[in-house]
Order: sequence, then structure tokens, then C-alpha cells
Amino acid sequence: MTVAVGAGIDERKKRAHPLLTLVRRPEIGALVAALAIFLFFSVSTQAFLTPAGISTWLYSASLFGIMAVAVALLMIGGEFDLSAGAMTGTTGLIVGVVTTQWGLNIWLALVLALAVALSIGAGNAWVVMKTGLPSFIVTLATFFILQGCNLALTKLITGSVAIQGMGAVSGFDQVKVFFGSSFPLLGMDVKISIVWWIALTALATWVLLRTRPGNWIFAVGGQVTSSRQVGVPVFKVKLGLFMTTAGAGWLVGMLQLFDVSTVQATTGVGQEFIYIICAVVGGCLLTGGYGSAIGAALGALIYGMTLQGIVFAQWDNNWLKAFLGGMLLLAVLVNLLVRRQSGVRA
Amino acid sequence: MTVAVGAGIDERKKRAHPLLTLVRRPEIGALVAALAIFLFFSVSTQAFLTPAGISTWLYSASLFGIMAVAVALLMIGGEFDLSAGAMTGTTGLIVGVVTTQWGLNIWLALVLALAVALSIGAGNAWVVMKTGLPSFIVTLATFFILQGCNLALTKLITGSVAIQGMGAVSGFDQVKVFFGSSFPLLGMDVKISIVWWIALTALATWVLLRTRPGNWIFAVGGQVTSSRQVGVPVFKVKLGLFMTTAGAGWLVGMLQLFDVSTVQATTGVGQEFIYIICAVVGGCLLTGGYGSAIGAALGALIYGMTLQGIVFAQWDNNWLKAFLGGMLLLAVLVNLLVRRQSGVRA
Amino acid sequence: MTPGSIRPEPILPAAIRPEPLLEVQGVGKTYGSVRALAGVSASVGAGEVLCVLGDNGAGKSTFIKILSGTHQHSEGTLLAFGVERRFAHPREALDLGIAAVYQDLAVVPLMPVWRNFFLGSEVTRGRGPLRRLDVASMRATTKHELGRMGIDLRDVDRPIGTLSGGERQSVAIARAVYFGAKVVILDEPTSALGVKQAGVVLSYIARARDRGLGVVFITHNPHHAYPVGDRFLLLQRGTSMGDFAKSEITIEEMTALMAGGAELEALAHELERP
Amino acid sequence: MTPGSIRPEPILPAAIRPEPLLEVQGVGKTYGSVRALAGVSASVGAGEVLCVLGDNGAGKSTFIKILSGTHQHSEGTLLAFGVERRFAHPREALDLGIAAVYQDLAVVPLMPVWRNFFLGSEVTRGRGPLRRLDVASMRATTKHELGRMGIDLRDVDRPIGTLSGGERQSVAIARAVYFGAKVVILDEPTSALGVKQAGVVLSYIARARDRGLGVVFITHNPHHAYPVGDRFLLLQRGTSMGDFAKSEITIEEMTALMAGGAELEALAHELERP
Amino acid sequence: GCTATESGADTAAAGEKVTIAVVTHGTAGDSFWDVVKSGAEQAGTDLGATVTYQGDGDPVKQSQLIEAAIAAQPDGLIVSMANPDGVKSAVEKAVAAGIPVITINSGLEKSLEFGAQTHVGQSEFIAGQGAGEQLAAANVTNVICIIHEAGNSGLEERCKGTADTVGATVSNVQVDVANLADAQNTIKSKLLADPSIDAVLTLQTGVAVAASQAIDEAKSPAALATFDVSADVTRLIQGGKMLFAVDQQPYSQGYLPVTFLTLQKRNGDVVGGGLPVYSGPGFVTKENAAQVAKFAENGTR
Ligand SMILES: Nc1ncnc2c1ncn2[C@@H]1O[C@H](COP(=O)(O)OP(=O)(O)OP(=O)(O)O)[C@@H](O)[C@H]1O
Ligand SMILES: Nc1ncnc2c1ncn2[C@@H]1O[C@H](COP(=O)(O)OP(=O)(O)OP(=O)(O)O)[C@@H](O)[C@H]1O
Ligand SMILES: [Mg+2]
Ligand SMILES: [Mg+2]
Repeated sequence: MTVAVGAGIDERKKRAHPLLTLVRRPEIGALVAALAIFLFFSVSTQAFLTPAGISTWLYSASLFGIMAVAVALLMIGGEFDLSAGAMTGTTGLIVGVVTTQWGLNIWLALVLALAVALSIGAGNAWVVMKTGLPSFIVTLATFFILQGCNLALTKLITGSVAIQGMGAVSGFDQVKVFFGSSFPLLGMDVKISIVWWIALTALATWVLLRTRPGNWIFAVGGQVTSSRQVGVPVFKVKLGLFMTTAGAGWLVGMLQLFDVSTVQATTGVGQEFIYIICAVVGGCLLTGGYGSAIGAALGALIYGMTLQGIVFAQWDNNWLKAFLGGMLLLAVLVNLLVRRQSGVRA
Repeated sequence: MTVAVGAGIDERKKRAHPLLTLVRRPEIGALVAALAIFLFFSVSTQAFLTPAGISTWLYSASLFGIMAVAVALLMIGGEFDLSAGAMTGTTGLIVGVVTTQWGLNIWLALVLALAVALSIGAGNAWVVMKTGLPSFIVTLATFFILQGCNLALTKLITGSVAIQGMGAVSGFDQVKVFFGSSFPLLGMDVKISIVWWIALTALATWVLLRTRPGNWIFAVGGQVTSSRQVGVPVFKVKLGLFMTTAGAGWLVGMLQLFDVSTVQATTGVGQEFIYIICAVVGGCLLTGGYGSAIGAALGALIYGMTLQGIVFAQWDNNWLKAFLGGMLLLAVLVNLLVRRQSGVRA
Repeated sequence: MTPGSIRPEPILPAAIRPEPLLEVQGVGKTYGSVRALAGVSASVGAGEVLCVLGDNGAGKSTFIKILSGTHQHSEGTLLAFGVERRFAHPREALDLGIAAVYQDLAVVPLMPVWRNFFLGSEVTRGRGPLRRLDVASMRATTKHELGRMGIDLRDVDRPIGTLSGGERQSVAIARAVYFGAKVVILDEPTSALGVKQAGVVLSYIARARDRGLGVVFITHNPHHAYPVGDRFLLLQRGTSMGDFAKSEITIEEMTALMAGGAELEALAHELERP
Repeated sequence: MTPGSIRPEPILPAAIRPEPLLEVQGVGKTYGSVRALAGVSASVGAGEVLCVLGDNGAGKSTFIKILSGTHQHSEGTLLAFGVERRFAHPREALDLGIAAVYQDLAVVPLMPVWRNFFLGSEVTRGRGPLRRLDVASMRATTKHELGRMGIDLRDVDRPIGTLSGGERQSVAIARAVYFGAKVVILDEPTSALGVKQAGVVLSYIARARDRGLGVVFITHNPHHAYPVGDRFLLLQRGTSMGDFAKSEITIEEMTALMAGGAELEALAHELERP
Repeated sequence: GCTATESGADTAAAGEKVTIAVVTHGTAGDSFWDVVKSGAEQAGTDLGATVTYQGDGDPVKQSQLIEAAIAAQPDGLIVSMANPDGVKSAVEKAVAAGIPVITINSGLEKSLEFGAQTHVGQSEFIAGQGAGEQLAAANVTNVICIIHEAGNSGLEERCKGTADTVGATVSNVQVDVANLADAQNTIKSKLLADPSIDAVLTLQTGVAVAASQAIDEAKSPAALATFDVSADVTRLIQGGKMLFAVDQQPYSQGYLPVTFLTLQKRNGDVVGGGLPVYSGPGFVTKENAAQVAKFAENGTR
């Protein structure tokens, strides 16, 4: 009557199809939802599947996507950053102001803006960790402060609420190669931000799944006391996450600035929730500890395709938000269904 | 060597000052923060403490406060409602459209709007509970849908983005007594919404602390599986909470409509987060299971005083948001400090 | 309907065993792709203590979660008081007088001890809109019931999350005993308890049995199970190894069955200093 | 420095007892207004097992949380390897080779079993930017270490939150034993374990002791404590009732001390059927 | 503005302390209202008056701001009325409290009825009509009007006014002004989806810049026109990438009423004689772009 430990195949486990095991990832639902939306707009509109059309929605998705991936990492780590949207404005405005008004070298300006962004991110992390206040509320305060400063300082220094004459700054075209250029591919006009997006998603996935810091991100988001007890450097992990998000804000700020060659004081306000939506649609839990970078990228793709698809479909634009809401609900429902079917938990 | 069980005063517990026990409530921090802000603006501006000034910020606080109290209940129950802001617009627009365009009796219109609001609330609850999706994302979708419908339907039916001629509807003045009137008190011109606010806060506090449903609200927000296991009707509780929030949205919609006798398609958009801010400043946990209605009311008071106080202080309105952010941070920090000092946990 | 006539292998003549309060026939449960329980039959009657024994992961908690309505069984039938049932919600089981202590205790950490004690079964006074919680009486009851278990809480208003592991477990047990009208189900209730408190729980079980309640009791400690148990259900890797009456088994046999034989002797030697 | 000369009441001559690895002198801890521990002195040396015994809420978990760096003591001193210390973070204790199993296990429910096993001490391969987790070896080690405890997991990729209580506890123990270099601290490690697994844990403790590690072991089961323990620290309501060597106390005395005297005898009668 | 008070507070009428409150429906950071604000503040500095400026697009909030302003008892109140019903009671309260009120920008029709002394500005609808006429002159057939803030009634009025006179199909496109890169993308999508579009009308200067690039990227032949002026816009006009910009001269919508109210306080002048003062419409085209450019650089056009 002794127990047969490890006696070959375990009779207590149903056999799972190998494919099923493969698809048991958090992002599988988002992938199916993205495919569904892609098919829908491909069939129902003409311009969606043309090379020009594809590059439009890819570009739209890429800007949301870069931030969404960073925000997803942060959310997996159990925190929010509501100042992420305003940060894209802040960094753009800094570069704009110091180059057009004070004639600073554009490369220096870039570094300066990055430094400011990273310090703000570090500041967020510091306040959150030292006070124990929820990051939702701390970064909301940061958001308000950034929003106010963006407006008031820009106005104070430039006399108006937008940066003018950015295109005439010397060195602008050099920098544009990295942030605002595009190259032809298969008939499409691919913006450089799409490359950034894909590269960052790949990097984030690698970090999350195959490195120690990635392991720690899941841990601090899942159970912070337990993580601390087994020796995870909680403070450093969260500091890194907030700074990553701020850094992504800088990147998107630059991509926007060098694309439209102007930036306004209100840039980025209200965008922070779109990033969170993308991350959640991509399978991140709001409570932390679960999610994926690829999922967030897919969430951004869904959002970008929907946003531009609605324009291609030429629906009455007053309904825009209603369509967006419906699509969002559909996407998360498909996501849920697929994940239930394939046995992914949470 | 037997243990002296219950031997009078417990040697293991430090004596606590009776006052300390009294102040060990979640809202104590918000109260101190509110007092600080009150004193600050009373001293630094002239108009803040005049009767006219007081009634302005009280009125401002009351509209936020009614929703904040409802949202706080929902948050204690572990859920969010991001459609709460847009709901104030939806209900106002329904009443406006059916009375000015279709000539429906104004009382019927009120009931109709309430019915619609409650069904939307029930719908939110149903989707959240049946799918297990986070309410953050479900109500975000509802928010988008409401926002889109508010705009598109209003434009479709009235041809413009605001309701005009509401004041000329027969019966308007009767209804205004309940929702848009004001009465003199100690030289102030007290708006009726302040009465609603105080009454609802008292009611919510009573329900939370002294009734069975109140107990259940804390339980479902604190640990939903445990609550289910001991027999708490989780679905009913959450349904009730979502419907309460929707009902509060209706009330605020009416208060605004009958105050200014017009309503715009964009009314309420962006307000949802202010309610959450008020609740959190008032001591609610974002993770649910902890908080108070009085705290949320105090949070709204802080927000209202700050918003109007900044106007009275005649600071440049470009800085408004920055000040707001600073005040918010200050308020939560004071809150935290006070609660730590008085030994309130969480 | 006499359930005794349906049961595949009646161990005692139906006349001697009491009518079963709760009975399962061939129940099983699958979590996603994990088969946790399969084909288990057992029953508990009034005034009987059914001990469920088994290794870690044998499916004991799964078994009692089916009885208490937390999980639905994926196969087999569950009879409560002679009627076939499929609990959709633990509330339904509670309403029939079936109360449970779960291994993870089912408490709400942030809520005060007394609110946890009465959660779902609050005492109210007054009527209509004035119906309100009877806070004073609930506080007093909580303090008293915990005191009976040898737990002397400084303050029943503390969030239950700040209690020690054993104190928390005691609250859950005291609650189930207080509210269990017909059947009490206990999942490893003594695991975190001190010697004295564990003794109190055992005496509670004996007293409940004597009052005519049915008790289902899970434990890893044969010294706890044998004195109070009437019947012993042994689970292994999700299947039943049999349902024995006390008369059919000795404590040594039971321990050996639970532990997997001779290994224990070897252990005693190993623990010695070399 | 010979800590033996500072200790107020040396129980054995300093020559016989090994140098203490961990030592506390008059430590205490207050949570807000709750005094959980006061004036406790004890020590554990290499190759010694210190058992901490006491009623529920006596302060045992608090005591070991101070040793492992989870909480800081509010009074008294803590010496680790002869040096006065005040751990700000459990990492500091871990880095000194002190590993702990907490009563609440310190696992991250949503993470796979193998990631939990290696959390904070991940194995990597490759260098520089290519430094990456050695997933295959970590999976294999996890499966192997759990197998040694008699836990045969179907799938080490399952989230640890879906394991049974005992399986989860086994993961935490296997981890502490695997990583504990000098001192292993175990808070009620056997509470949720089956007879066999509990035996394995006891043999682990004995083996760790024989390898020259210091072990701090909390349990409510005198039958678990007595065979492996060298010294017994008895806590009651937050204060120390003494620190006994095995030679100074019998298992019966110890049980009586833990349970509060004669009550146990009365209990045996009570459990009988009336 | 304090210097004047210090120098001759006792003698000169110009030294008398005047406070004027401006409450508009413009949200903070809106480029049009920012110029209005600059105008009002400059007038305050020039005349030695204290000017406070607040704005909120929601009528309930705007009413609250007006009431807060009344509580501070200013010497004059300047209000924009996008939704006249919404601020009616607040404005009437100010009038009842004896505070002279001037309405600006929109709300001309209700201005006198509510008790305001005069109205300065030009309604959005009329400005839209002006844009429509100009576009009609360019023989366009299919116009998209880019709304950068959903549900903003002022923007809706501009598009409506354009549709009223242009004699072509006008469809609205919603974009988000907080995300210009995506706005550019959306305009591009629209142009790709409907190649028959031959004119794009933007209502904000930043969006205008984005639209001009979208037209380039979509390789569309569409003409571009905008409301409001900025340095970048004048550059686009000079470069031939934009037909014209509608200039409502927002600076004067801020500057003039402050001047009027200050005069009234110091000198008893009631300007306007019950009739409105029009601030526009002006058009910036290739001919006059160079002149306007230097003012636009200062943020005053
Ligand atoms: N929610 C779940 N999802 C997947 N598998 C589960 C879940 N709950 C339990 N299991 C698995 O089912 C099996 C039986 O679990 P159960 O909790 O019933 O064991 P148990 O007998 O109570 O063990 P223990 O004595 O350790 O508490 C275990 O192998 C466990 O891993
Ligand atoms: N975080 C906390 N806040 C307040 N009080 C606490 C906290 N943690 C523990 N306590 C209290 O301190 C006392 C000692 O707790 P501790 O957990 O150390 O007991 P224990 O001896 O481990 O008990 P058990 O055997 O039940 O695990 C208990 O009375 C408990 O209620
Ligand atoms: Mg179990
Ligand atoms: Mg303990």
C-alpha cells in the first residue's frame, strides 16, 4: 500500500494537446482579439489593407505601444503611473523651449529632457516607496503638477502655449533620422517609431521572462511582503520600473516632437489611461503580478487599428467614442473567452 | 504555571488615551487635512471666509461630494465605476431632450432618466460579475459608450451639442425646488445640493457601519472568496453598489441641470477620477475593503475648497493644475501622517 | 427513500447507522486539467464524526469544499438530508445548517474580529428602516466564544489580519461551532493551534457529536483523529482507499496507512544524533 | 568576544555549548499599541536545534521575524555571528546565510512553483547582457528537491497558489533547506503536512543539524519538538518562561508546560462517548 | 500694474485701484483663449488694473467661477457665453450686485438681455461663415472640419458656420489635441479613406501644422485652411501650403473689454452704447502673412 511516486505518466493529470500548452500564455486572448479586429476592418473598409493604410495604423499603434509596454511592466510590478501621458508633453516641451528659446544644442537638449524625465520617475518611486501611499494617487499628483508646469512655464518662457519654429532649429534633421524618419518597406512608408516599438517589446519580453529583474517584477507585483522576505530588492525594482516608464515617456515625447515638429502645452494629457487600457486588454492584471509585454503591444495594436479603422470606415465621427467603447468591450470579452478555453488562469 | 486568562487589565496592551481611540477612524486624516486647507485659504484670501465665498466652495464640494460618497461605497466594495462622470451628463441630457424636444412631462422625464441610469448601473454590475473582468475596464467601456452616445444622440436629436430652452419647460420651477433652489442661512445662500450631500453622507455612514449590507460591503471588498464562503450574497451587494453609484450620477445630473438649466453633451467627462481622488484622499483603499463615507465627503470638501480657494487667491490659472497636484499630495501626506500618529492601520 | 439501500457496499447494517445527513456517491472534481478527486463515496449521520485522512494533495480540501458548496462536483451525486443537491453557493449549504471551517479560514483580513465572526449571519435589532446591527451583543458574544476556546483577545475590534495564525484559526472554528446547526465541517482546524487550544477543539467536536450534529473532520494528526472519529475515510491521490468504522481499524493501522508503512520506524532512528 | 560571558544566566558552561550563530538579549517588539514580545533572551549555535514553544499568540512568529530580518526589534540586542546587528531587510539576513520558512510561507501565489522556489536567488547563465535565467536547471532542481520531500508535483509550472496547503508548505521548506547556508529558521513547518511529509521535515532538521547548521524550529507538537530539539525556549504571552536544555526537561514536563497543566487529562475523558 | 499706484495714488484718476475678473469657457492651455488671456492681462498692465482670469468649459463650473469672482467684489466682470442659458443666473447675479458686465466672444444674442453693457468679439458661427466664404472662393467641393475637442460647442459652431456658406459637403473629424502625432495620423487616414476630399479646415494652430504634414504624407491635393494664427501658421501661408487663416483677433477680445471697464470705473465712460463691438473677422493670407508673422511670434495674434 505504498504510494507509487513518479510512476511514469501521472494518472491525475489529463493529457493536454501540445498546441494547447503553447497557447497558454497571457497574450493569447489579445492575439485572437487583434486578429478579429484586423479581419473585420480589412473586409469592411478599402483603405485599411493598402500599404498606406497599414502604415497609418501601425504608426498609431506604435506610439501607444511603446508606452503601453512600459506601463505594462510597471503594472505587473504592482504600480500605476498616471503621469506617463503628461511626461511625453514635458519632455517635448523641454527640448522645444531650450532649443528654440535658449539656443541650446539639440543633442544636449535631448539628454537634458531625458535626465529630467528619469528624475521625475525616480521621484515618483521614492515618494511611493517611502510613504507607502498608493502610486495611483502619487502619480496623479505628479500628473497634475506636470500638466500645470507644462502650461505655465511654456507660456512664461515662450509667450504662447505651443512651441513654434522647431523645424528651423539647427540639427533638427539629424535628430529626425532617429525619431521622425520613415523608410519604405513592401510599398509601405514605415515610420521609425514602429521599429522602436518592436525592439522595445522584444527587449521587455526578454527581461520579463528570462532575467532576474523580470522574475522580481512579477514577484513584487504579486506579493510584496513575500518578495521582501525572500530577499528581492523591492525598492530597486520599483525604482527601475518607474524610471523605465518615465524613459518611455521621453522616447514617445521625442517621437512625437520630431514627427509633427511642434508640441503643445496640453500634449499627452488624458493619454495615460489609454496606456493602461492597452495593457489590460493585453492581459495584465490591474492588481499586479500577471501580464506580458507582448500582450500590451497587442493591446496597443488593437487600439490603434480600432482608432484608425473607424476613420477608414467613415462612420459618423460623433459616435467615435461609442464605437471605441464597444470595441474595447468586445476585445476584452474575446480575450477572456480565449483564455478560458485555453485554460489560462487569472 | 497556569495562564491567568482575563485577569483584569491586559498587561500586553499599552494604555491608549480615550481620545486616541475616538480618533482612530479612517477619516481622521482627511479631517485634519481639510482643516489645514480651510485655515490656509481663510488666512491667505479675503473672499474665502465671506458668506458668499463659503457658499461657493460648499456648493462646489457638494456636487463632487455626492458622487464621491457613492464611489467610496463602491470602492470599499472592491470595484470602480469610471462611467460615473458621464452618467451625470447622460441623465441630464435625457431629461433635457425628452422635455424640450418631445414635450414629455418633466416628472416622467425624471423617472425615465433614473430608470435608465439604474439599468446602466445594473448592466455594469452584471457584466463585471458574470465575466469576472475587472470593473475598471468594463466601466471604462461603458464610459466611452456613454460619452459617444451623449454626443451623437444629442446632436442627432437637437442639432446642437447642448440643451437649450430648458427653463421654459412647464413644471421646471416645481422641480427646481428640489434640485436647483437655494435658501438663506447665516447670510449665506445655501444651495439645496449641500443638503442632499450632507443627508447622503449621513445615510451612507449609517448603512456602512450599522447595517448588514454595510458589513457585506466591507467584506466583499476585503476578500470576496471568504465572503462567499460565509454566505454573503456577493452578487446582490455589488449590484446594489453599482446601482447606487448610477443613482448618485442621476442625482448630480439633476442638480446640475436644474441649477444652470442647461446641459452639454460633454458634461461629466473627466470627472470620474475626481470622485476617486476624493474617496482616496478621504481614506479609502484602492484595493477595497477599507474606507468611510464621511472621509469621502471630507475629500470632496478638500477638493472643492482647493479649487475655489485657488480662484480666491487670484493665482494665475495656468498654474491651477500644478497647485491642485501639490495640494493633493499635501492632503494625502497630512492624512497619512495623522493616521500613523493615531495608530490607524492601512 | 432509504439511502442505505443505494450505497454500493454498506459497511454496517442500515439499522445501526443513523440516517445520513450528508452523503456523496462517486463524486469527483477537476480543476482545469488537474483531476483532484474521483469516485469518492462517503456519508455522515447525526451524532457521527467522519474523519477524512490522507496525504498532502490527496483531495481532502476539495472533498469538503464540495460538501460545503464552495465548489461544485464535476461527477457523482451529493445528497443533503436525503435530497439530491448541487449547491451553487455556500449560502445554500449554510441555510441547511451546514457550517464549515476552511483551511484558508475564510476571513476578511481588514475587518474587525467581531465583524468577521458574525459575517453573513449578523445579529440585528429594531425594525424596518431602523433595523440595525446589534454591535454590543455581537462584540460580547465574540469575546465570550473565543474565551471558551482559551483565546483571550485584547480587543475584538482589531482587524483579524493582525491576529496570530492560531488566534485567527480559533475565530473561524468558534464561528462554525456557533452557527453550525446540523453539520459542522472542519478542514485541518487544529493545524496552527497550541496543545491546549487543540484539546479544546477536540472537546468541541465531541460535544457537537453528543448534541446530535454530524461532524466532518480533516486532520493529519492520527492522535487527534482516532479519539473522536467514528468513521475514517482515507484518500490517496484523489481516490478513496476505503471508509472504515472505528471498530475495523486500530490507531497503529491508521497511522501506517496515512504515512505509507514502515518508513516511520526508520525515521525514529534517523532523528537520533549520530 | 565570548558572548557566553555577557549572557545573564549561562545554562551550560561556555566551553560545552558551541559559539552562538544567532543570539538575542532581552529583545522585545511592539506593533502599534500591542506589545507582542518583551525581554526574551536565547541563542542558537552551530549544530544545535532551538525549539520555540508556546501558546497561540505567545509571540513565536514575532520572535523569528526578528531573527530573519522581517521585523526590527523595538528593544534589546540581536547578535549575528558575534556582531551586533539590526537587519533593515531580510536580504541582509539571507546574505549571512540565514534562511527562513514563514508561517504564511512567503510565496507569490500567481508565480509558477519553480520561480517561487528560486525567487531572490535565481540561477543564471551567460554573461553581460546575455546573462539569463537557467530555466531548465531551476525546473529540474525544484522537481527534484520536492520529490525528496515526498511531494510529487505534476507540473512545476503551475502557479503556486493552486497547490494544496501542504504542497505549498513543502515548497517553502525545501527552498529554505536548499538555500540555508548557516542558519535555518522554520515557523510551524509541519502544521499542514501529512504524517510522511512531517517525518521528512524532521529528518531534514536532524540532517541540517548534523551538517553543523543552526536550526530554529517552532511547533505546537511536542512529539515533533522533543526528538530533534537540543534547547527549548518557552514563550508565554510575549515573555520568556525559560530556555531549557534537553537534559533539564522531559517530554511530559514540556507538554504540560505548553498546555497549562492538568487540563489534558480531563480532556481525554471528555472525548469518550457519554 | 502696481507702479502706477505707487507713483500717484492720491491724485491721478489712473491710479485708482481697479480689479477686473475675466471668466471664459476656454479650458486652460487652449491656444485661442490663451491669446484672449494675454490681451486682457496686457490691458491690465498698461492701465494699472488688476486682471484675474479663469476658465472652464462646463457651464456649472463656469457659473461657480463667476460666483467666486462675484464674492471677491471686482469692479468689472468679463464673461464669454458659449452656452448662455448655463451662465444666465450667475451673470444676472453679478448685474444685481452692481458689477458692470461685458460679454465677449460668443453669446452676443443674449448679452443685453442678461444685463451686460456690451459685447466684444465675434461669434464663432459668424467666423465660420467667413471661413466658408473664403473656401467657396477656392471652389472646394468636399471639406473636412477637424474638431480637436469632442463636444466643444465653440468648435461645433465654427464648422456649422462654414457649412452654412461654403456650398460644399462638410464632414467633421474628431481628433485629440493632446496627441498631435495621432491627430496627424487620423487626418491622413481620413484623406486616404476618401480621396475626393479637397479641403481641410482645422480649428487650432497645432492641428493645422499636423494637418499640413498629413496632407503631404497622404499625397493628397487637398487645400488647407485654419482658424487662429501662430508663427508656424504664417510660415505655412507664406510657403504656399495653406490658403488662409481666420483671425478672430482674440487679443482684442481680451484687451478691449478690460479697457472699457477700466475707463468706466475711472472716468464713468460707458462704451458701446448698447451695441456690440466686433473684433473681427480678419483673414491672414499670403498677402498679409509677413505683417502678421512678427505679432504671432509674440503670441499676441
Ligand atoms: N484551484 C485549483 N486549481 C488547480 N489545482 C488545484 C486547485 N486546488 C487544488 N488543486 C490540486 O488538487 C489536488 C488536491 O488538493 P486539495 O487542496 O484538495 O488537497 P488536500 O488533500 O487538502 O491537501 P493538504 O493536506 O495539503 O491540504 C492538489 O494536487 C492540488 O494541487
Ligand atoms: N502586525 C501585527 N499587528 C498587531 N498585532 C500583531 C501583529 N502581528 C502579531 N500581532 C499580535 O502579537 C501577538 C504575537 O503574535 P505572533 O504571531 O508572534 O504569535 P505566535 O506565537 O506566532 O502565535 P501562533 O502560534 O498562533 O502562530 C499576538 O497576540 C498577535 O495578535
Ligand atoms: Mg487541504
Ligand atoms: Mg505564529
